[in-house]
Amino acid sequence: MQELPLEGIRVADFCHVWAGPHVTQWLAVMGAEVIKIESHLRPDLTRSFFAGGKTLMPGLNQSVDFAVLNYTKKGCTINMTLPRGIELVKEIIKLSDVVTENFGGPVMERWGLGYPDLKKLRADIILYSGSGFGRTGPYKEFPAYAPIIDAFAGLTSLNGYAGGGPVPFGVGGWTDLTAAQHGAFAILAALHHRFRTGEGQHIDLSMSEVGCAFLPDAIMDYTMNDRVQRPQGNRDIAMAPHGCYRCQGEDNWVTIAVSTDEEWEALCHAMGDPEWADDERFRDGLSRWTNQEELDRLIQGWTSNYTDWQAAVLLQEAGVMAGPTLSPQAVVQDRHLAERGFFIDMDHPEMGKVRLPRLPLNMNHSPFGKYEHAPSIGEHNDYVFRELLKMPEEEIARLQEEQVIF
Amino acid sequence: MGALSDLKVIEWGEFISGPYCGKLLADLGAEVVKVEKPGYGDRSRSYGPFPQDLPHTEKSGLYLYLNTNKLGVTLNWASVTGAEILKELVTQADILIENHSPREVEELGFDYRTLSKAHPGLVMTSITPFGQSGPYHDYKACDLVSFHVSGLAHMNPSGGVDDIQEEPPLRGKSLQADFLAGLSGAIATMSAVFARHATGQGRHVDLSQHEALASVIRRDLGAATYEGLERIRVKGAQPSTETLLGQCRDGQFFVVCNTDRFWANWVEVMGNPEWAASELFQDRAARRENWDAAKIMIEEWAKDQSLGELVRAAQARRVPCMPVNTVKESTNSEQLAARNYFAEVDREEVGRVRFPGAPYKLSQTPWQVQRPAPLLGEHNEEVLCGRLGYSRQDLAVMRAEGVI
Amino acid sequence: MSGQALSGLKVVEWSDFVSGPYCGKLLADLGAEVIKVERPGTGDRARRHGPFPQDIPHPEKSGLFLYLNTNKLGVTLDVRTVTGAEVFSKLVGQADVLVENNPPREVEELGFAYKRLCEVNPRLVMTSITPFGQTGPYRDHRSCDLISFNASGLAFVNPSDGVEDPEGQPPLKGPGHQGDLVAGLSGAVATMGAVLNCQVTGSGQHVDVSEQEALASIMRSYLGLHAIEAMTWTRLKGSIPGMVSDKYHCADGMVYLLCGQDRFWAEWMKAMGDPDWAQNELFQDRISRRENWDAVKAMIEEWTMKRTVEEVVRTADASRVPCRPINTVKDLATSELAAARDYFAEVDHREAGTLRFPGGPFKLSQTPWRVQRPAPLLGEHNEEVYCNRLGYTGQELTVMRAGGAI
Amino acid sequence: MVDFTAIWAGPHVTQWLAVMGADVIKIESNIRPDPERAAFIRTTTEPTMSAVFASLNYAKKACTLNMTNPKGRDLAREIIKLSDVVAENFGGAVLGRWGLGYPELKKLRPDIILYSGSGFGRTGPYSELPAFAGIVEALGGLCLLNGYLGSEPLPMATRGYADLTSAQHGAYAILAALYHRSKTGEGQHIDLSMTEVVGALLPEAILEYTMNGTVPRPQGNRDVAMAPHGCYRCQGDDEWIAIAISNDEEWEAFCNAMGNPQWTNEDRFRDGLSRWKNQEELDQLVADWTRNHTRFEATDILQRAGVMAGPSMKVEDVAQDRHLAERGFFVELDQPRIGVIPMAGLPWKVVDGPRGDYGPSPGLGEHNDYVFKELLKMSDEEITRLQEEEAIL
Repeated sequence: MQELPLEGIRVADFCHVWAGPHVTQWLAVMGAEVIKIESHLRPDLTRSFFAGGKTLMPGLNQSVDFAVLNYTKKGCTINMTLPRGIELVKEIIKLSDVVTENFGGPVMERWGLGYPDLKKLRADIILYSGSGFGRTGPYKEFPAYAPIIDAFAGLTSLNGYAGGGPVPFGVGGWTDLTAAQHGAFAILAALHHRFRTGEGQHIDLSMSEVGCAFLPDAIMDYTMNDRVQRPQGNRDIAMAPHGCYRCQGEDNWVTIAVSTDEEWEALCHAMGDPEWADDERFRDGLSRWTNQEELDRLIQGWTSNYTDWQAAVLLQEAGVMAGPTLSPQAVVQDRHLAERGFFIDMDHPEMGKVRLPRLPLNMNHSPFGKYEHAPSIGEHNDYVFRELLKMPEEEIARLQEEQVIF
Repeated sequence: MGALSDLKVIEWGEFISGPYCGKLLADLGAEVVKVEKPGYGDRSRSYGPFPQDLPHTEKSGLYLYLNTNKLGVTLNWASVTGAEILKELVTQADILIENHSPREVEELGFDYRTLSKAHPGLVMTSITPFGQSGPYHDYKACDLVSFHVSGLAHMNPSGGVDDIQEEPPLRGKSLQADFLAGLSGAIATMSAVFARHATGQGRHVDLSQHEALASVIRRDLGAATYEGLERIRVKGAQPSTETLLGQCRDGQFFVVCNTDRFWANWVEVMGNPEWAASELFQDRAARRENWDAAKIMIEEWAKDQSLGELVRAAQARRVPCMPVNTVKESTNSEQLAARNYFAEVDREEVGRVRFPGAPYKLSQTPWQVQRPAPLLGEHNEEVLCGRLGYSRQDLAVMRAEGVI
Repeated sequence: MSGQALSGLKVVEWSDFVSGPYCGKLLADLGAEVIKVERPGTGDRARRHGPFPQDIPHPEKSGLFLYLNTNKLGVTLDVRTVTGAEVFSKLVGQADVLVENNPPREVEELGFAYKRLCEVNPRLVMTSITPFGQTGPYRDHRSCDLISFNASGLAFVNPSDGVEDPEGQPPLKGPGHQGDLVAGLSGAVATMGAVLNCQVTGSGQHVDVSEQEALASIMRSYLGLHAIEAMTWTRLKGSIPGMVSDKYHCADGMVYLLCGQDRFWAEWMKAMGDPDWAQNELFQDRISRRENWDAVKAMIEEWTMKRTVEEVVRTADASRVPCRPINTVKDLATSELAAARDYFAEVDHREAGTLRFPGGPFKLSQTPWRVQRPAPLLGEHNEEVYCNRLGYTGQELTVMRAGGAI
Repeated sequence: MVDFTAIWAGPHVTQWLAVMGADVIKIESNIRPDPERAAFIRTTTEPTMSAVFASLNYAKKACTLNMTNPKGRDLAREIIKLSDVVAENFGGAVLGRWGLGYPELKKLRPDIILYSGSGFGRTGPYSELPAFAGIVEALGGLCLLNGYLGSEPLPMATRGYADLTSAQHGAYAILAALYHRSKTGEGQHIDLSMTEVVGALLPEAILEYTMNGTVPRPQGNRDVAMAPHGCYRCQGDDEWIAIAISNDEEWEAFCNAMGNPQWTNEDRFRDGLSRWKNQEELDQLVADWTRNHTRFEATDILQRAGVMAGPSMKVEDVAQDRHLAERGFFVELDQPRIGVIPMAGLPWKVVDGPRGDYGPSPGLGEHNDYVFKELLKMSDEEITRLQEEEAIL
């Protein structure tokens, strides 16, 4: 049994949808006890998301979205519209190290759970607030979803094919998850600081600022050179060939990137040194880059005789950067990920056996972390109210009747 | 005091993934000593953007952004002396971040097994395209390849092209894959640091960029495993339904209507057009079915609207809607200004540069730029003489030999 | 105003360390436009050799480099890349002179053999300065100052005197980089010969300078004596011919004094007050004096020891006997002579600050030796040369940089 | 080219130009011949053609003019009118006293180039002092840098090191001036100081002082960074080899070449820095190996392995070196009354081209006829009269 780094850390988790839950998911997998606080009045939105959009949802506990964003957490239901509910939460917070939330506005404050209030409950508390635009500034209450943030930060304007206009970024929740990971990192740093000094703090994370944090080259090209970059498709600012080429079969593609003359020679050799490879236009990096359109056409002429994997392996063995374009289902079947145990099977009370992706956490050559199925709504009420808050049966029963625990 | 100001980190990393991991630590106060090859230095120094497009080792925007708050030394780790020094540095550190190929690291004798013998408490974070094990672990990759191999490019774009199958799968904005790997690496590193608090034992963090990216499409992977859902690249197959990238008179906007409330409010923004009342759009299921139709109607309306007014109206009704900004517009946005997001450094050799600042604000231990990215070998003397006790004469010999 | 002697002469210097760069410096200091081609990243090896201010190594602060590369334009170029080779031929195509000191085999392998280059530019004067020249059995031997000094016989006869038991000591190389500097110097003379020749004939030529020969040429009198008088030398004390000059200890230092020749002997004896011992026929003529030199030196030193350096020098000057104190470089740098001739050049360098180093060793009345610009920073003139002269765009520069060509 | 130079530093200047094809007319007289004509005469029967002179004056012409005689000076003026360059290296402003200073020469020929080489330059406090190589080497700081680690200053090897390096700087300056003249028609006066040449060859030592105020001392055969870097005793009588190791690869090659003796694995020689710090012991051990080989064997072994190494050549080794021979460094000159002798050439050649324009060194006044008859077109009577008047002497 590997000792988990966050063993003994408790998190009172108000996060919902994507960007928030993924933060606490990292903490949970690292061993923190994450208590997700919902209620039937306000279940996490993803519980009702259609997983990919085929089957209709038979209830709150079978959403794949929820399952992949909330595993290893505990779930309890408290009605925050009632003062007593807020009292209960305060009890939980007293026993917690971290409180997390990603509401669209100052909801915590309305509940009397703003950072100053929390500090009174527990002096060294760490409060994490994730939001689309941060907790200050004119946009602080704007609702935000990943694609909105992408549009605002400039990511969308840079997503697209060379010469074409911007197209919506297809990776659902990209910025939710990159923001979430920044959040997880910030919380760990804050815990580290508390570990040394006993001091807690408030973390204010802005998704749009995370979006910009990943666009420094484009942003600095503007701040330095006043240049506004446009979509570059699969192209690179210097490498050529550098693209995605059609292969044998239905919608199969392989990517190839060549960064040096050596790699270029290796590529030509792997392609059986076609005549055109000696062409003046492709003599050196600069000319290859200048004539990449033509070059791409010719390379595709070669790749189209192979399956994506054949081409990829041929080139990798020659020392050329290359890889097939995998679809999600292909990723699921990928032998490399399989061998590294990237997918884990869980038994879910209502979904049955589910195979879900881990977090990219590996230590000392083995997968790392604690993985338990995502909680059904209120699944751990017993644990929370009996064991944790040590409440007598009858009080719990009463609170249930009063729809405080609900 | 920075949150991590007691952590000593050696960053033996190139380009983006390793250095971004190091930056996250350094910006919160960790002492990060960046080890670069003599001469060329980090690859990001050659990448740009450069002021006036004039390449200069000390002026690459990407480098300057990625290496704030670090100390910089040059070291030819392939030489005996260089290897010696790197080992000494590691022995004095809590954390080693590296993103070299597993084979190279093994050959140089910097693998975790060897290093942890001298320093059992060491946390070593290796960030590589495919991780330390598995059939592809020696494969070469870059941002493009990783993005495609992990399934992300296959889902990009989610619309905006007529016949998606005619277009190749699309890597996102460049370098995203590298940044993400560095970020995941930083979290994993911190978790190893916590494990060490408890046990005193170090760990080898094996961060596979492949997995870091695949982890991002977790919902689609889940859908594939749980519902056997096949993602194919045909128009409309993408979950882009209930969202729209639309064109106004004077620019583009993006709107999300994935709840009944958002839809209702959006219809108000459009001035309650009759078509919106049709049962084609009555509930989410219906709207998802007929989203293409909805799009056509919305775009028909939007094309005469002014972007500013449209977005303001939508925000007033709390509909998630934003203009599709270029980085110019986002950089100049009132919101980022209000949070004074942008950091700025100004030094003689480099000039004045503005770049993204803290993605998060910590109330007690602020994110800070305490020193700009190091010039190549700027801290050789401070680190090699100051900490490892070499003499300046020794430095001269090492320089002449190309060790530093 | 006459401009400078070599203004208008276009030189490309593809050289490393000392020999080639000194050749280039001699040309540049008289006004030739010298474009120095350095390897990207590490640059010229001299950048790694001191002295450095405060002894802290820094590629832009090497005294040796800063001295050897005044007045040059500096570009970075990896001629081993295809792009680099392309750019290099363009540079050479526009030049009158190419100065290089790379291993002959390497130059051929890279395709820059003179035959190839003069196809591009038939007027090109290519000067190759290598340890053993372009032909002969040692052509590919590896060498450095130490080896060349020994290969030329110079080290064997050095030191000429002053050691108790020369045979007990190894042969001695000259201080600093004498061998490399002399080779560069011979290269510059030969280059100018070829340049003037080209003005007449309109065709360039490949000048082959061997450092071994450059140094052996300094040994010419020894070699002449060996050829004509069949003389040979051992390192036995006093076996070096013609030691009629020597150093003498004074009360407060040392002087070097030359009084063996008949024409100085009488003068010097008079200056010393015609001591009796001088009448002894052991010392009557030059030959006998040389044979009894130890006695001569002892007698003279007995006299000088009683006097200060200044007294001895003044006495010698009065009787026009060649004599000077034995200086440290400090004495030289601070001497009234250097000041009177204003010999030292002072240059402000952006990185290294104000530098003082030797100026032109000769003065041309019409076309002065001048430091117009300090040694270039690594790649300082990439834009000026590549964009302004060869017409590359900034964008292309970025591609070449990322590809490692510049 | 009118050549008033004598001894070493001057004649070597004009020698370069002569070999490059210039018509150099050396002006001496029987009362004032180039002193080197008589240096170390041992076996030759030719009292005015010493080996030293022969090695410094080939390819020139020589005539005798008595410059103390007004008519002699007039003749000189006539020759100068037909010349492009005048060269001198007197101990003082002798030319000026003869009325042949730069201003006067310019009147004779506006685009004339005058080369003046001297120990301390033609200006400044020492401009009239006599100088010899050893003197300027001492003054220039070279002498105090030449020597073994910690040893006293030792006079630099070859007599005339400063002479010959100055001479080459002089030849270069003249060529540059000719280049300038070819473009602008303008001549000029070149004032070269041997002391300053010495300084030009000690940049790193001088900058060590001007930058850091430290005054370098002799370092023997050591390098600032390389180790081993020295001269090691070999088999045979006073035979040595020079070896230099600049990086770890070369060190390994070196150890392999030596058959990896035990000590090569020792920690104190592990890397460049430790080798450099422990070079004293290291030198001992290297010498133990070289001592068992001849310097040529050892050179061969090491160069094959890619290590910088070379025998420390004695003068006669150089004279017999097969490499120099194959490259034709020694030019066979048929020296009248001495015979065919191999002379050290000049250190450059045109690849697949001529080595240059070599001819024997001139006897005293050997070319009087050429100068006075052919060049100045003088009649025999006139010449005889001037000889009687001791203008031609």
